Amino acid sequence: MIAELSWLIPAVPAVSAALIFLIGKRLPRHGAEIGITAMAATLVLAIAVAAQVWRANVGVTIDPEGGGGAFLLERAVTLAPLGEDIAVQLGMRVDGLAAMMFVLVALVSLMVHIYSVGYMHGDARYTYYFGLLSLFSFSMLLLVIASDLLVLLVGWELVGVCSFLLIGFWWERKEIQDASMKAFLTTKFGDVGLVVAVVALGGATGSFAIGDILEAVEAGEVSHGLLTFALIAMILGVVGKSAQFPLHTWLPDAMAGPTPVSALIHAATMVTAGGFLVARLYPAFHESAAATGTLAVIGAITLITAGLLALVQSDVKKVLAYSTISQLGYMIAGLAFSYVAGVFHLFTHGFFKALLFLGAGSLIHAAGSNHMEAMGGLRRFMPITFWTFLLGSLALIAVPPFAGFWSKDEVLVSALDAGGYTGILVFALGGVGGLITAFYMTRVLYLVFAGQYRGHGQPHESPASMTFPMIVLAVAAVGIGWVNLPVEAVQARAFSSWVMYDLGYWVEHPVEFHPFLALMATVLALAGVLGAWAIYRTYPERDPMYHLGIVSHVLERRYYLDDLYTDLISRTAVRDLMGPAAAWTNDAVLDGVVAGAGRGAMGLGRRLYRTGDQKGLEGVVNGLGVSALWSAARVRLAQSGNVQLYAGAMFVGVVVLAVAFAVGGN
Amino acid sequence: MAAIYPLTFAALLFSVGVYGVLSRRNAVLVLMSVELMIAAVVVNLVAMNEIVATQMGDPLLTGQAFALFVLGIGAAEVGVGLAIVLLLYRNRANVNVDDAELMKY
Amino acid sequence: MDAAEATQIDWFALAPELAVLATALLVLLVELFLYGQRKRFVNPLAVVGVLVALGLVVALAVDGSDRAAFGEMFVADSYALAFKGLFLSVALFVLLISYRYFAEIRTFQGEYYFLILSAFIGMMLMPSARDFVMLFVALELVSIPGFIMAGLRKFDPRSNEGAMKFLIIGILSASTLLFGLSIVYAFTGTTSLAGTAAALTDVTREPLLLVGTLFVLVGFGFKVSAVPFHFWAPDTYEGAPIPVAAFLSVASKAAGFAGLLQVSFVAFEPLSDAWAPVVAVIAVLTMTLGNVTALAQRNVVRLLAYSSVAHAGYMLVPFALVRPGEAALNSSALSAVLVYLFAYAVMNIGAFAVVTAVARRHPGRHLDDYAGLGQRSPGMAGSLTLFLLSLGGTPPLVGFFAKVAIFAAAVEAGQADQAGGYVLAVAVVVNTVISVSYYLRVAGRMWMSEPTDTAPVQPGYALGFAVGGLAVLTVGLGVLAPLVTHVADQAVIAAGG
Amino acid sequence: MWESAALSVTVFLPLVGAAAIALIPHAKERSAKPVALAVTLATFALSLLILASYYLGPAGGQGRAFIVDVEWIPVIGAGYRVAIDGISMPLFVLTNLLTLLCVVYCFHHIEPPGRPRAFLGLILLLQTGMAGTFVAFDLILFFVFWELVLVPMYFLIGIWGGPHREYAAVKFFLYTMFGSMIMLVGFIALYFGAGAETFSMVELSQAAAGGEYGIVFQRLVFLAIFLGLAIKVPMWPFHTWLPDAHTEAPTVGSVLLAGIMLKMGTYGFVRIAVPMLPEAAVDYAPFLAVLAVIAILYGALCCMAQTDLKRLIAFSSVGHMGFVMLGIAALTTAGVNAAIFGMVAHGLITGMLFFVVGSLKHRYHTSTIADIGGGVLQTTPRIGAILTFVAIASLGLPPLPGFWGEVVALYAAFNPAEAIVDAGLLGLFRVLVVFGAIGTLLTAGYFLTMLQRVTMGTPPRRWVDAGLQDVSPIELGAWTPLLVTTVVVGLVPLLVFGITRPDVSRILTTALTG
Repeated sequence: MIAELSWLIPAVPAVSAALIFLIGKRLPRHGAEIGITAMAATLVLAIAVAAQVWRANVGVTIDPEGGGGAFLLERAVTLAPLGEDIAVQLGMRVDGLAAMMFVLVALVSLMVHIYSVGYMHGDARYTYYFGLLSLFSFSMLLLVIASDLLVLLVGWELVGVCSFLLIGFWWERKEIQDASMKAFLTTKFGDVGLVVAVVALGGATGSFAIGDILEAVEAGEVSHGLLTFALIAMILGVVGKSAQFPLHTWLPDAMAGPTPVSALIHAATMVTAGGFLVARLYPAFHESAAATGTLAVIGAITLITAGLLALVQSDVKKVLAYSTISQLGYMIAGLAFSYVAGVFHLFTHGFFKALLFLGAGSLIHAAGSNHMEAMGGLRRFMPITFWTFLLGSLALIAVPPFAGFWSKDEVLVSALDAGGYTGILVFALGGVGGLITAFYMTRVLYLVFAGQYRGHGQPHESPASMTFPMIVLAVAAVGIGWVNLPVEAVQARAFSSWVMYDLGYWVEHPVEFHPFLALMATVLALAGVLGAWAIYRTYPERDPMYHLGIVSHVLERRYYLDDLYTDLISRTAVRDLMGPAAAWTNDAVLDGVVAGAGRGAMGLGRRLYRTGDQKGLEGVVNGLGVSALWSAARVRLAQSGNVQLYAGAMFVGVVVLAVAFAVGGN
Repeated sequence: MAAIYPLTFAALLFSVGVYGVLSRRNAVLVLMSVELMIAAVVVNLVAMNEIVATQMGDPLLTGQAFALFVLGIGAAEVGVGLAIVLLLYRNRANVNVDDAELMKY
Repeated sequence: MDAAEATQIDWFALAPELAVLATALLVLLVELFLYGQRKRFVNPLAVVGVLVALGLVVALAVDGSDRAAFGEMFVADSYALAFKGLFLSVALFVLLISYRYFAEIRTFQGEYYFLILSAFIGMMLMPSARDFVMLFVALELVSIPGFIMAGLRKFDPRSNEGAMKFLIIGILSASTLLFGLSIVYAFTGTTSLAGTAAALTDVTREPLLLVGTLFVLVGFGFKVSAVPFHFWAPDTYEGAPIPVAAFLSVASKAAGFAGLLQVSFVAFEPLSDAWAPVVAVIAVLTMTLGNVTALAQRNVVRLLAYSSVAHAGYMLVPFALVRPGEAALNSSALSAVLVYLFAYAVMNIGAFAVVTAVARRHPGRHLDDYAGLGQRSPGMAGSLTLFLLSLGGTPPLVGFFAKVAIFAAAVEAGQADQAGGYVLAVAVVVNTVISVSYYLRVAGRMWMSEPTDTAPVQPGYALGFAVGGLAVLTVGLGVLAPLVTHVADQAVIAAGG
Repeated sequence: MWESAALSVTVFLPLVGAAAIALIPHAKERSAKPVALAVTLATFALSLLILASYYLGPAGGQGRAFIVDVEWIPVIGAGYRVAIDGISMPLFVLTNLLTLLCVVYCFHHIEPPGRPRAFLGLILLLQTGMAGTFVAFDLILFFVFWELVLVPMYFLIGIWGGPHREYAAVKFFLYTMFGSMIMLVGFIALYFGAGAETFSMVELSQAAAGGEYGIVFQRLVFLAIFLGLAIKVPMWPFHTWLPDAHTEAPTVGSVLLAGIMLKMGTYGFVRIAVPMLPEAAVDYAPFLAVLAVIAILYGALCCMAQTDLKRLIAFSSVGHMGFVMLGIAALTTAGVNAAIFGMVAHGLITGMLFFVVGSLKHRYHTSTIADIGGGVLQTTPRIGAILTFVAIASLGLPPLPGFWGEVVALYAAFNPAEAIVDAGLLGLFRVLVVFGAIGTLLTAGYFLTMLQRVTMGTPPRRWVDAGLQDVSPIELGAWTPLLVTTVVVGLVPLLVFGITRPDVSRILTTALTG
């Protein structure tokens, strides 16, 4: 059975990374071929494994009481004994979730590999780049497959470093160095929490194996307080890695890296690791209301704030970055209420957001700038990019029947079902978020593709190596959502049962499909689209519509109200007030805090070193020496050179001793 | 005869010697003061031998014998001392002990 | 005892002393008939004599039985033999050091060798003496030649001055000692050590008696240059010919300790609980003052002088641990002193030997003369480094095990609930660190700074052999510490009549 | 024969080599290098043989093997007792490996004033001292080796060191000497405290387990021994000798100092302080832990203030040893395992760091970050890459060795020994875990800053024009083994954990549960 071979899935990229670093330079295609072949092989394996899990999980009927029954394959070898009865195990934990991640990671990674052949063509460190890509894929897959929290931590840190190295890929430039540092250190800050959590869980349950930990937790062997402590600590890690409020500020800066990297790491895979981790330990989180509540609140705040920020970006990648943060917010919030909702959104989002980034890359490649002012009218020059980008945007805007629609709907529904303050909060903000999403994506579409080309240079369609991956992902963006159709016609809710860790749980927590609710969401989305359309339709050159005489005049008049609304609400309220306000808080406050923390540590270090170490401790040590010499200078004066003084001293000594002696002696 | 008299006498003699050693600048006088101290010792030994021997029969008259040793060796010491003083005089044309402080600290 | 047995004499027991005596006289005689360069051949003669004596000591040790003479005023037991062995070996090395030095001064060689040999006779009598009279004679026999030798550089006012100071302080302390003895005699009525001990066990402790014992201790305190009776040492060492300085800082100090051992471990042992605390104070004062003053020295000989004062302090520590009737404690304290003396002799003579060699080119003996010695003559510098590190107590050199012995004695006492033991141990630790800092300054000067003149030091065969041999001993006795510790452990004072 | 001779030969072979080198005539200075290389190579091969036969032999990979127990100084019950067990083994092998690589490195460069004869002689002397410390099973013998290390290192720093070498050397010597002397007093107290008057570590441990020592006695003696060990480690606040020593020392000096000598202190805790004074160890554990965590944070913060590469790495050692001490303070098998793993990791990684920085200093003639001015990745790409790798390894990136040491130490501190829990200190230790974890963040912080300022960016003109030479074959030869070992040990932590665990648990169970 193929799942037994799952260990090959991370192994293959690892080998390819090693090969690229060792012999890549000497190969005709400078190592790219190794990476692509390896990822292709990985993808095949991943699909095979996924298929097996599918066969095992989907469509089996289970009685509500029985529970269990989900596919789970655990294999482990002891990597090292740590203490009396605890060890770290190198092993694999293959279940629906893992299989799903395999497919996602492998596919996106393969696409990015192919895309990069064109995008990075002619770069000085081409081979190094592909080596890092493979290394990253390995690390990510290791994180996914790990059956042991320590090994998972290994993967977790490795992806962090790969991200650090890839963001700082062009390390000559200062701001890029800073961006990579900021990314690594901010996530590392979260990792402090994760490490504590791992240690705590291991300490509480006496094992680092995820299986054992979950069993122990479900059996209630872990005190509730300790569990909550560990989970909250872990959420800190999640917040860092998945760029949640308030640790999200690193992700936009991370856009300094090559665009394909943004697509792979900062959209589809690494940033979703947080969500994955929560899903991995879902039974544990399910035990602690405090933890899930925290998740919900954080997710809600993130999705709305990030969405607002996306409104005021002129850099296309920045827009996508903020939208990623906001979508991650949806995932985290969704996980708070329903396992499936979060995981499903993670899945679909991976595809279409990767697509959007690749599209953005293609645009930048063509226009030679990230800024949308320098674009415009690109539809004519690069049709494929346009269409794929459009599909991706629709998926993100969550227009039925595109992928995003199904998953986001799932989140909102589960939030509503769950109810309670958090539920309502997530539901409400999620709805508004939908509107905002639609607004900014439409804005991007108009600014980039509509109207005349405003930039310099000769825009052109990207080479096949870049368009092909976009097409593939576009297909996914359209169709991938259907794997979880709520209708009984085909295999209903296949995805849900596919990724489920415990079918019994699935029976207890069915997610209904509310047509009305879906409709409302769609309407909101469309409202956003309309608002944006109303504003950006005419930007910036004169719209031919104006020259239709009375008709246009009437239209103009008819649009007074419209303009009023849009002016007042959309432009003024949303874009000019809330957006900047959010932006300011972000840059000034949060970012200030993060940077300030760094500077503060530095300053503290300096002060500590100068006064504490060099003056204090050092002073004590040297002081002893100095005082010894000082006393030496004094004492030697007794040696006056005059023999009679010597004799005197001698007799004084005798007398003193004699007295002491005669008195103390008896 | 009570032991206290000779003891006190010797002690006084000794103290005078010490005073001389500490106060006299002339090396020869210093040496003579030393002789006083040694004399004090001799007095002690002889007297004590007399008294102690009567108490616990000491056939060998240790004290007396010891006194002889002391006298002999004391003489030798002072002899050597005078030689050194002479040397000092030859190099420095005076015999003041407290001028001799080439070496200090 | 009666006159009959008092006059029995075991000549074999006296043989080593007699051998040295014969040599001394022979040297004095032969020197008269040698002229100019030839005079220096009296040195080998003396060496031969010392070797003969050493052989006799070994013979006695092999024979093993405790022998006595002069009505047990003189005893040749394992303790005495151990010391005689030490003294004669020291004599050997001192002679080797002296050879070239005096051959180059070309004055009073006969006298010098005669004096030093007679001083050694005194030393050899010291550990055998079991009677205050004999002890006093031995002490003076060590001192008086010392006075003369210190002044042997007649042309050098420093030498005169040193001799004068040595003399005055010497005579003072001698007479103090005598006065103390006379008082003690007043209470005990005997001058034999064992007799004194017996008499003191159940005596009412009148202040006068205690003062008497104190005076006696003071007399030896001068010999071992303990604070505050140490002032003469630096000046005298500086003025004296370097070989003589070596002799004073090692041999006569060792003799002083030998005497002090007999006095305090045998004669005054019953009163030890009274005087031991005082000795403790003296010990701490001595080591601290010596080390701290040494820190400020720029003249190497003075530096070594103060360091030898400090070492006297270490060696006084075991004396402070003596307690009436606690045989086990006292014997381990005793052997600690012996071990330290052996080690100290080896490393300190070594240091002085190198100083002698360097002083041939740089009579100033200033620290700067040693700059870059490591490049000029690595052998000398290496050996001196060894000696200094050993003095600092670095393993595996012999000085380390000496320190261990002291620590062991102190801590054992501490275990036997005298907390003072621990205090003394810590005091030794702190002082060791201080001392290492100035030893390292010399070592650093030799290796870490550039030489001021490049010509290598030419020690000559005798001196070179001495330095080499002592270096080997420093390491060898360190690694094979049992040799020393065993001897020290075997050496027990057979309290004579 | 092999059983009895192997260890002694391996330990003293370098000494013989040193003597041989000393005998080389001044004219043939150069031939000192091959001799030293041959000696260290042979030593390393021997230690590998020992490692092999430790597993294949009767020992079967645990317990003491190669035991030699000969009377040495019967009077004070000190013997020549050497042996090797799972705790000593990694450090023993590491010692010989690092020394070998240092000698190889000497073919590339020796700081002025050159003089390879003296330099290599001292290195070999040092090797005997270090290796001996890890296999001595007699307190006096242990102490002899322990102090034997000081002298050569003093001269290495003092003769071949930087501008302030004499100050640094003397400070190093005196500071350490003071500690060890106090420790010696402690040893002797152990000797008299136990009924059986002996210095044999094994018997003393048994005596301790048998409850020979009263608690007050234990507390006193532990303080004495603690002082000696803590200064060597060095634990905060006894660390001030270390930055100077490391900064001034020549490259291989720093490598050995950081790579091996610091481990002697922590090894002492595992081998002597804990087994022989168990109850005191339990009493002092919280203080050790607190000091350790202070060292972690303090070291990291001080690193942020450093302008000199070597000094920065020196302070980073303070932090890393803090993790080691935290593990030991937990007094559990996991903790001590982690500690030993941390020692090995720190030895490999920090040793490597000092190598690289030394090479940078050799090329740039400065180790001041500002003067190097960045762009090393451009001027000398390979060195830059290696520096990046090692720095990332040193900040504890999994799966490289640093990570295992740190995270397992944290785990151990989260679950300290029963006795500590009974003392109601569980909470304290768990709080310390959080602070320790924060330490990892700070570590990452300063190392990345260092990388940014040194390796990244565009280099100043003068360095570009200088045409600096990239890694030389010799350097590569000296470094590759280290880099490979680092990766392998990281990927297969079993290599160390497997060796240490049985003996660690044996020692702790006998010590803590009697």
